[in-house]
Amino acid sequence: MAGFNKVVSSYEQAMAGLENDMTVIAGGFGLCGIPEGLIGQIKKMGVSGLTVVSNNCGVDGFGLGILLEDKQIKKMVASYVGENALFEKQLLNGELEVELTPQGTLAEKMRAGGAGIPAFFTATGYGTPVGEGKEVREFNGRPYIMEESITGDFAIVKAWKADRYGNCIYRHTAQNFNPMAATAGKITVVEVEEIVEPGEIPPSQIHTPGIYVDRVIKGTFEKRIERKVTRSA
Amino acid sequence: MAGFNKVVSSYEQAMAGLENDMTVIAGGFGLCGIPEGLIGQIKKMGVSGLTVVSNNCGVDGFGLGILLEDKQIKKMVASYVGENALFEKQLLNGELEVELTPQGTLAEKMRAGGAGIPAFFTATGYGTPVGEGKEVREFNGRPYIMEESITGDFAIVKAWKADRYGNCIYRHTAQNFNPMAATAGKITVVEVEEIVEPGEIPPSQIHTPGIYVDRVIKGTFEKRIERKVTRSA
Amino acid sequence: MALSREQIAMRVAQEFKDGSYVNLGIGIPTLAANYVSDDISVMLQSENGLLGMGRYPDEDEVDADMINAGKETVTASIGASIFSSAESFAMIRGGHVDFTVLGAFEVDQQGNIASWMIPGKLVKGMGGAMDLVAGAKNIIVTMTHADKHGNSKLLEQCKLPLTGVNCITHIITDLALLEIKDSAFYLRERAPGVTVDEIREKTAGKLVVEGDIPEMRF
Amino acid sequence: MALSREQIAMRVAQEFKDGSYVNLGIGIPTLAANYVSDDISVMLQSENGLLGMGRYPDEDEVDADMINAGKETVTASIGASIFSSAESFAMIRGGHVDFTVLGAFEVDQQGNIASWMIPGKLVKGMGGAMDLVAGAKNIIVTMTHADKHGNSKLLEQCKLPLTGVNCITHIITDLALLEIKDSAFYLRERAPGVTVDEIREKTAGKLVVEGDIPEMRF
Repeated sequence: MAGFNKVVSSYEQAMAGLENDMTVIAGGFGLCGIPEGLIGQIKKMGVSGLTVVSNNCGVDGFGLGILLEDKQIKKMVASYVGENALFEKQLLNGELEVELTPQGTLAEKMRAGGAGIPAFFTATGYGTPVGEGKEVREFNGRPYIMEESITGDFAIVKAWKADRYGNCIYRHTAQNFNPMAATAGKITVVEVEEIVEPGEIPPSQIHTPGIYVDRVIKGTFEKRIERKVTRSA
Repeated sequence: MAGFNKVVSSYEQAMAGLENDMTVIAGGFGLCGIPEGLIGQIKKMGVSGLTVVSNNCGVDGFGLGILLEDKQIKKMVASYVGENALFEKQLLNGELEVELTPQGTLAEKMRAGGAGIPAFFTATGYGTPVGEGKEVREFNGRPYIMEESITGDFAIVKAWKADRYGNCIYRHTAQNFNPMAATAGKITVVEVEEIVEPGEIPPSQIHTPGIYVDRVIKGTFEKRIERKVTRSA
Repeated sequence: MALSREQIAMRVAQEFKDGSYVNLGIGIPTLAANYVSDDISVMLQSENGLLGMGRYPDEDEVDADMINAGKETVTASIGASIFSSAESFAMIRGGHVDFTVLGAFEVDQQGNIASWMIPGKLVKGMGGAMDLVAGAKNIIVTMTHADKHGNSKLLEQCKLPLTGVNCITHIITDLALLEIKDSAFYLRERAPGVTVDEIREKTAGKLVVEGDIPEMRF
Repeated sequence: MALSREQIAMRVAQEFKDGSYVNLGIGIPTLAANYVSDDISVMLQSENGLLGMGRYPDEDEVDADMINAGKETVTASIGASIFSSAESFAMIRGGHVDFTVLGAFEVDQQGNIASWMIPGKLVKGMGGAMDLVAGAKNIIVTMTHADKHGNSKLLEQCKLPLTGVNCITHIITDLALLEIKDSAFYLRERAPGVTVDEIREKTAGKLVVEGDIPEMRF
């Protein structure tokens, strides 16, 4: 099954084809479940003018936050960006554009993008600044707004394990936005902790079927914790 | 966790509250992954005027087909109904109404119903009899039709295993429409082969989280095979 | 006397029913988990994809892949399920979560809520709040009755940009428990020692007081 | 000489590229799986929720929970994934399946296809066909070039109710391989021994014949 071997051996190969002004959809919630090495490669490549779609924009010096250092991000689509001083600075300076999107709407926009659904209706955001300028329609007497789906030139995803066909599973809450991101990239790159043999993940337990995945790379992860809280604390 | 114990011990309890003229969403694809005992209970209850939403309507004498025998179904929403002589007869007699819905649209209508999305756009069915009378809108130069979601008074679901909190997993291709059906019922009843202890199914492998499930019953299954084909054949 | 944060959380917890699925926002709402009666069970939903959120981990249980929506390390309780953000918000948007508890800047007598944006101040984002207020069956707002300048946060009409419309049914403040219906705040309970007059004075929106208003019991 | 069903399937299989995800309809399309070159691999998608459909089972492998979209018992190949119908059609609708092969009653020069409904006859349903033709990247129709009365099935405009519009790019009949573009059928290959004249005679829609038309090779 040579044609289905999606494993690449270098980050250069993993992100080959990424160009200025492209849209990148990234999995992750805060610093949990983020494709650390792929983000590092984007920084190394120095591409700029990026539109990045991700729930958050990392923190200063880690995660997507490192792409702010050289002003590689033109526009951020996210639900919460409050963890990042550099982000605030660039936003206030007008160097960075942000499109705040409710978290559930963001997840659904990615899913819809991957599933060939160009738009859907949701009550979320109706009557708020999020609903401004969007079409309103009533169903069963309740008003909803129309939201359009999102697709990206690239999707960068962090999974726990994948086989060479691209079948992925995620670990614990590091799943978050990754499965939807995986469906929504023209080119989907998955960075994993471990590459396993096909068949090792039982077919019904695969979270992301390989059909969505173009490239798989084994990474190493720092897995920084944003807020370590323990029972004794 | 008494409040989360969803296990009931009789089919009467499992389907309590089902009344004439209600809408029932049923999982299953052909005869694969169907809640045999719950269907039997509906027959036994004798309720009529039902709208049944399911990919198929069983076969003569098995699956949802048995609900035709006493004319309990008023309307069937399905993608394919070609396996059933009694269905054809009632349809031609005008005793039964059918709303043919493309399979993927049907799956998405159930998912959307459970997910609080009242409508979505799809290219499926545009320019065909399915698209007639539906709103058409262009996105990126391609025409799409608007489809509305489906919810039911009851959803009847067949899972492989569930714990008493209602967390379910499905076996092989008996998954099919069951996960979406499970989300779309005001009352969702799951018939399973085995009830396991909470925690036995690893959290990330649960297909249907218990929040969608109201009642769980252990059933016995005939699992009739529609088209047995073997390698030697 | 005005309730402490802990007392507000205690009163919130009394609202939960056995078998409730509950999403708790950051701050006072999160504290409510500590005061759930031993007689009942609730299951906590964390919108990053966890149903059945457990206690904080011991030091040796800390796992970067196991966090809650506040990005804190956490554990899963027995019988928990873990899923994607799309599935998590399908649950929320689809009305499967029984109670959502969250803080607010303002609530008005239409049940509108403003909780995420103060014009002129830096906006950090709404996170999942707009989805939660659009989707949950019962939404309880916890906040102080008035701001530190004494201005009421229970208004005839919210002044700040909204998080959601016609969605709030209950408010538990440091002074009172109120229900919103028919475009008014219905006073249901007073904090121990707080008078109806004080509540009336600090409620800018339309307040309805029917009969004797009991004190909260803890 | 007109191709047999097996030969049509063989010619279909030549279209697949190494690493293709393919959905095969019932009938001749399903046969194509038997003729995939040993040099390449394709993965079969079955729309009831199986990616990586394998061979039919041995007698002792038969499992009622393991079927394909034709409701036949089947196996999963190594590396297969199994998922819900919603996920399956997310793949299909979202354009992730590389090839869909299906039969038809009629195809027209606009790429419209009619394959599910004959007015006056009992309608069994479209199953997943409308989703497949709306979603796949490359759609190959297999059918006889003309019906048993000799009437062409390649039309200027479909007469029967449609399954999808502007979606068919390739047709492989018992007589020819044709590509649809610019509102015409472009003749690309002839079945061995079949003349361009015979194909022209049996093609009601606009046929474009550019240069020498090679015979199919098997």
